[in-house]
Amino acid sequence: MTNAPASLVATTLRLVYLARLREAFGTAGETLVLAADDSPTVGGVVAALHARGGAWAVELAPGRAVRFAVNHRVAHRDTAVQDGDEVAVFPPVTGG
Amino acid sequence: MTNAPASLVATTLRLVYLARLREAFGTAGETLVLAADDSPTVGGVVAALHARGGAWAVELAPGRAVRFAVNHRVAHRDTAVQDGDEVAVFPPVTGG
Amino acid sequence: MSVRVQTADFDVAREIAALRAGDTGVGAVATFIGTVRDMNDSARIDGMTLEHYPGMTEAALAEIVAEARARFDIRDALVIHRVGVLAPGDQIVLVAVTSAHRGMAFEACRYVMDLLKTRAPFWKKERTPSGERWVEARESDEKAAQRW
Amino acid sequence: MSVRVQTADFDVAREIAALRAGDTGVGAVATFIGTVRDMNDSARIDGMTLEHYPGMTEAALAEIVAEARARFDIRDALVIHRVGVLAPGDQIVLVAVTSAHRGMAFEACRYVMDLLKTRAPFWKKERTPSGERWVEARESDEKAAQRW
Repeated sequence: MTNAPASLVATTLRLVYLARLREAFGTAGETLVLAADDSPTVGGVVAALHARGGAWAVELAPGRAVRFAVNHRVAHRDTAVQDGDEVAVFPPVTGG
Repeated sequence: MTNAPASLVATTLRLVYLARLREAFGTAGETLVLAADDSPTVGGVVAALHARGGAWAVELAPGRAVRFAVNHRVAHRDTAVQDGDEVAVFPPVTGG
Repeated sequence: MSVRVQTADFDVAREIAALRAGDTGVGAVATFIGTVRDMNDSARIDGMTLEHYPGMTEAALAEIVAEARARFDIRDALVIHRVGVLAPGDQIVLVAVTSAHRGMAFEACRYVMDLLKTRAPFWKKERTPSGERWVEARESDEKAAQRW
Repeated sequence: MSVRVQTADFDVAREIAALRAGDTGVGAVATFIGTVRDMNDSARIDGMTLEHYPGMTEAALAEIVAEARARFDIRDALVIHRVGVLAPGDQIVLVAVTSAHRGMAFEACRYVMDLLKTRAPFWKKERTPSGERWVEARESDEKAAQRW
């Protein structure tokens, strides 16, 4: 099975929640294992979180402004994720 | 004669020369009496100075970039001058 | 080029002197300082807390400055952004750009601020008389960044 | 609003602090500093002397700042321009503008500099290895001022 495509094995990700979303989710982050049949993308992560219901469903509902980074770089829902990646989920930035 | 128009009496002006023009004219300023038949304008002042020849004719020749102020306000050749005015003649500014 | 995230305040004169140090080809220095206002969206602001995303912040700021250097004919640039607890009147951010002539310095300084506002991971939480609230992103900031 | 012509150097941090003093409605401070370069038009510059037209200078700067205040939504503005003998690296001019938001501060700061360059009666005389020379006005400065 060592030659199997990534999408057929579980993907372990480090999730980071920031600012308002950290407070809404009640945690600064967690380890998430994407199942082999989840999309190995940021969108797949969002779908897995949204499926939990509660604050997750509210904050990640379609149309809500949510931003992402993978390994500290700006990412979008179609950005691919790999085993070991750090995926950050946060509101639009308001610095400066 | 107290009701005569200004253009029929002599106009005494304080002239100020600055920067490169001060050096070219060899003086920081002078008192100029515009004759009654000179135009009582900045252009009249320029004509009177230009008529002296030498550096005056060179620096005030048509086409040379020269700037003017009357009583510390930006002026042009058609700006009127009155007895007692301070008329400055200088090159384009280069501050900042 | 230098990018710093810090809780401490900064002295703009000292920072500009360090940025210019030894470079007498500099003829223009454009700077921008963002400060904490005492009012926002009709509410009195008693202060704010700035949160950021360590690691990504420095990378995002460095990338923005690198883009400004590639895009404008400038000599050097500096960004300092504070985090933590701030009071009204406090300095939040400094962007300083040096160049030979003023046009490029102004443009690059504004570019860095516009991109920082939409791409650098900072979040402001305001303290008001009726409690704390997260600042909402402004549509005008998005438009300012898209202008470039 | 403040306008100063002086031989002494200035400390930008102190000047900004004084400009902002007591006004916590300020959210943005845009500044520009002009400095003496060591090269101009391919000649080495050993220094320069700045001459001005006392009386008119202050009036011209005050008028430019008043125009900026009428045109842009700003809170305050400061112009300091040095005169006399300066060396490469020395500060020449400071324009600082405070406002609630950054857009107006940037615009007004640039406006004041663009108009100062064509309307304020200052003249630079450079010292080069081959002697002294008066700086010629730049066509680009005229265009920058006409843009407004």
